[in-house]
Amino acid sequence: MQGVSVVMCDFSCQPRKKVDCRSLRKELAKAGIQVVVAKKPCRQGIENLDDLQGEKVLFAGCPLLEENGLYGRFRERFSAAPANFLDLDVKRSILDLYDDAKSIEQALSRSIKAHARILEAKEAEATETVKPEAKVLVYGAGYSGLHAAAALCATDVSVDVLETSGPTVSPGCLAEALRNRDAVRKLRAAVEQSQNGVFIPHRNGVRLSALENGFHMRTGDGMEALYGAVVFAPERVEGPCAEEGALNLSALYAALERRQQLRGITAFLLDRGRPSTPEVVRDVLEAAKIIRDAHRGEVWVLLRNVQVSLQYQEELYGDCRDAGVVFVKYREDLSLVDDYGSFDIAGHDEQVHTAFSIHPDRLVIPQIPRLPAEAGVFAAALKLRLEKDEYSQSDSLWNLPNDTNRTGVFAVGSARSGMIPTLIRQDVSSLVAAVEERLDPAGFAVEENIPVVDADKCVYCLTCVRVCPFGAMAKDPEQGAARVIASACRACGICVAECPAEALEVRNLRREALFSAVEALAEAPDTRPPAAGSPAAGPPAAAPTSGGDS
Amino acid sequence: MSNVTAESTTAAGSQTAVRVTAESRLARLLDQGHFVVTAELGPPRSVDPSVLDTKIEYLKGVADAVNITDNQTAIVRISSIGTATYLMSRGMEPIVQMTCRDRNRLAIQADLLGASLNGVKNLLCLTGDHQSFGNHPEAKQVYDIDSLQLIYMVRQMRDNGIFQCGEEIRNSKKANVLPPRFFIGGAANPFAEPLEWRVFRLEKKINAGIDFVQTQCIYDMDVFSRWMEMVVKRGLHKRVKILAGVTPIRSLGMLRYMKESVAGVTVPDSLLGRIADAEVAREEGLKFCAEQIRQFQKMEGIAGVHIMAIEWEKAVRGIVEAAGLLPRPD
Amino acid sequence: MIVAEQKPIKDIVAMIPEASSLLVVGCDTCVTVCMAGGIKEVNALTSVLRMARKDIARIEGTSVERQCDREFLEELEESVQAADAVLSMACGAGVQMLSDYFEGKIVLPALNTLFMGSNEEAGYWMERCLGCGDCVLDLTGGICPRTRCSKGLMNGPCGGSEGGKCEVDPENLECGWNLIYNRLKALNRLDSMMEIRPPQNWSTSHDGGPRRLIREDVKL
Amino acid sequence: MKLLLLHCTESGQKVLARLPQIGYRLPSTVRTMELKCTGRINEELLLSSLEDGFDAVLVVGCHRENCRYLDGNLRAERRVQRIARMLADAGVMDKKVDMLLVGPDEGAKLAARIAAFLAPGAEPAAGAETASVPAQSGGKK
Repeated sequence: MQGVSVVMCDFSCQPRKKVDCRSLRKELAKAGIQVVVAKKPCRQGIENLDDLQGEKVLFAGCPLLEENGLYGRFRERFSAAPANFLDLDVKRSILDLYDDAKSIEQALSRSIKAHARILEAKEAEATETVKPEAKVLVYGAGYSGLHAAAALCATDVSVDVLETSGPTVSPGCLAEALRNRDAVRKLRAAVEQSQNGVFIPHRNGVRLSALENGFHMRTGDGMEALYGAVVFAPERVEGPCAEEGALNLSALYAALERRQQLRGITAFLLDRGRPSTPEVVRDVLEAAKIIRDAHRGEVWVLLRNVQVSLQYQEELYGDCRDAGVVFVKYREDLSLVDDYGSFDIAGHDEQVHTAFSIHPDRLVIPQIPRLPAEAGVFAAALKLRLEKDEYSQSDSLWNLPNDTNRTGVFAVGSARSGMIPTLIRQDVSSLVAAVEERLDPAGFAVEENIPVVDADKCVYCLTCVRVCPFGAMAKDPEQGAARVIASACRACGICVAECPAEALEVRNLRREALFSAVEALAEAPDTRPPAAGSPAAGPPAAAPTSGGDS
Repeated sequence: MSNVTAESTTAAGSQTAVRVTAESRLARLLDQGHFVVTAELGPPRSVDPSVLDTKIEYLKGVADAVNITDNQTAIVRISSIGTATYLMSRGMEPIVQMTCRDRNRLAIQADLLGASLNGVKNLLCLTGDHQSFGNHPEAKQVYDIDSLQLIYMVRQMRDNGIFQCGEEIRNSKKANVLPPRFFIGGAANPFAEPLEWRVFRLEKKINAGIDFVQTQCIYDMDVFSRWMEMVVKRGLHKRVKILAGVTPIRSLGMLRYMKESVAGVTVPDSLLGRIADAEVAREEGLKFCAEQIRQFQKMEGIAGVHIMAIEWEKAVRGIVEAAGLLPRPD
Repeated sequence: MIVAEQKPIKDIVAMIPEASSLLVVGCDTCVTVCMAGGIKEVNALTSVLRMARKDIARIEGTSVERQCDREFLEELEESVQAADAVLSMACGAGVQMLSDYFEGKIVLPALNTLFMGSNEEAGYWMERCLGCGDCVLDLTGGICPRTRCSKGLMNGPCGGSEGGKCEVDPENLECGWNLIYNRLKALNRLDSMMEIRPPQNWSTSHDGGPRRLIREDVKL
Repeated sequence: MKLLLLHCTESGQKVLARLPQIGYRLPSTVRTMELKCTGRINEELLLSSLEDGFDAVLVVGCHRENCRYLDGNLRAERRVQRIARMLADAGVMDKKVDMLLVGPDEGAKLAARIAAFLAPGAEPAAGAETASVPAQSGGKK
């Protein structure tokens, strides 16, 4: 390993565990690695390293150096490209080691050799930045989609809104839309009147494909456009009731919208089969209040198993209790007799332990809103993961609230969580920040350890395309091989592990380097006899359980 | 019958003596050491009983048991079991042939139960001719199991009272195990390639569980003798009753056809010459057949003859008579 | 694509006879794509065998483009001759070609060849074609009844079709004829389902004996 | 008993870094190798590690639903299970692979698993420590 030099802290901060640098140097020299010891680099800096040879430098130090920005300065000083520099936290190894002086050097040399092999295999690379397309596509012109579009338009970003055939307002925001009738219209108007917002009808299928710097869309009408980011805000649609004559929530809201008189008894039947979501409950209670107050109607809400996590749910309960809505927590044995659109409902109230029976003038059975099929197709084209309940956000997504598994695609509204107006408003403001960052004209850097495809080895089986959690692998018909969409890749290495043809490699940790590093680790002699099992400080309950040689 | 179970509950492959005598007349005669005569009867292709009646007439009192072919050469005919039942009602003992081409293991086992219920005692297990030779060449074949597996399955049914799946053959947990009990036969072809493997194939069938074997029709006595020598050398004749197969020659054309077109049949040129030179080929053929049978009687290890007079059942009586094998024992 | 899966490792370990050297040969075509016998699987199996069969002094792995083509097998001449036994990680066709090409060697299969099918999603393959030699997809909306119907019916669906699922596996298996019905209905071609399909000519399938295809025009 | 810990940069690295805080030191026969995500670990890496001389490989990844790369940990877990089964079926009794899903604060869990790996049937931990003698590798390089 001629090309690798090691700079190592002298660890004078560890008085009890001195490292014998001379023997370490000797040990590593056998493997052709030169060691330069820096004295107290964290305090005295790392300027005096004149006898440093070799192109690649492995710095063995402690996290303090990184925290103090010393590595950065070191790299600058020696103008080391990322491929020529690797830092190794040997402090942990030293702490882990033993009072026996010799073993520290052996352990360190083992670790340093393994990392030197990794560094040796690191390839020089150009720092890749991707300049994104300047436009944003908002999928969906529902409550949340319009919010997002309006907010983006206000920041001088060019926005296309793909308007689906669904309702303008999805269940969950029905109450909000009704209470603030002008809000949706105003949002729409804001987009239309801004210089940079355009509505595109979602007709005849929309095809979307991923590019390095964004997304390419082609509509059924033959319109084509390029986008740097996509906001996924599909409108969810409530299905019809199975019981003929009963209304779903959307139908009830349409009646309210038309200012139809809803006198007499209105009964809401919730939690049939599946527990109702908080949005549904919210819409129901809001409607109940309107019916009570504006229509002087009598309202019964029959429920069983509402998800009670909504922030303001208790408050709403309170409101409705004040408004005189009758709550009934029914038992499983509820009987619903359908007499040609007129219903007889009888059951047992679990809370007050009495039987009840009603004959409502209208029965509303809220349905669980679903993602329309075309939105599912759109999501699939982007390799967006639709989790349970068709949200596009996985539990393990960690970054910003709007991030999806596909870099460059952001979710708001029903695609992200429940349709809670306050949450949507919060999300939209963080969305604007995220999109601005993504569309920064200066571009954004791609991950360092992205995979590379060996087109000669690739059998074009598309396994990587199928397994990539981030939709960062695509097929490349021109090359006849898989292609990495670097801007979407998060460098996890899953595709490299899965590739059946071994045609994929992590750029800076090639198979060979990794394997020889493991080999180096295995080859190093033990620092203590193998019989020494757990150290004294080991867990108290680490009693041996099974036999075997040791 | 009880001795069957006592004798042969050991796994197939053990050297069990043939003792299914109590019910099968064929087995009894073989056991008593008679040189038995079996013949072959091809069921007709319609439900007209007159053809069958005529054939029965030809074979009655001549053959100790009669093989009923099972859709021979893959041409649809009256079923073997159906014909066998008819034969029994006319006082004859059938050997039901069962092939693997048309039935899977479910159908075969069900048919065997049915056959046994109707009194069938003898079974010949065959693979069956490929359907492409018959009149339904487009049919889907079954071959769920092959003849070896069929033999083993029937043996397991008889001796261990279990179906192929391992379940016991009884109607309820408390009921008695009542399996079909067959005198199990198989076929052997001493003339098919590879020749040296043929004896081992017979041995494999014996290990699987056959009690008797009927050979392919023999024309080449030299090859057959060599085969029999190997059989005797390996002691197989003591483990299975061997019936030598013959097919009387009707004409020179038929012999030529057998030589050229039927796989697994060898016809020596000397025989071809003899028939060609004969004044009346048919008579020479019958004479040759009787000669063969007399030779078989002298050969070690041969327990009988199986006469396959294809669509010529009429000729059997003459052959048996000429071979000096009439009258047949009871 | 031909889909195969690795035999239980127990069986593989047991089938390898006493030998002093073993060569594991993968195939870079179908079985690589279905992740059963590509170079990656060769490496993994070789590793396991080295640990499991320490009696064999040398166990090595390699892979060729296609084991079902003689020309690619030439490349193996040296390494096969140096081995006592060869473990093929190709489909049945590949194993047989290898065994024909190197007649004097014990050639063993490491895979069970399953079917011709599609890769539905990562880790999920499905049978799509029986290779019956008499395609009827023009009549059935592009869905093969012989393959996708458990009974291979031609005039289905039978009474075991419930809720779009097949009675053979009502949880996971779609009724092939239900799919055909829906497809034909969408294509407005249901009338073709009303025709009584006559029994199939199976002689073009394996029932007619092992199949060969001879193209005189190409042979010339 | 040589043990290789293949761990990820997220929970795996963090839990290792915090081991000294709970007073646990990695035994001398344990080596560690960091990968960005345990999803990078495949059959080949596991098996070649064993062939290189490790007696066991313990993959240390994040808890379910907590993988930064969505399902790298689950993929690793399934591969580890598959290889463990394969080794057992092949009759390889002297090599082991296992997976541990941990959070950054679950050092004790990791330590217990390592101990279970290293001291099967041996004396309790305390005894082992007193018996420890500085190793001399002598001529072995």
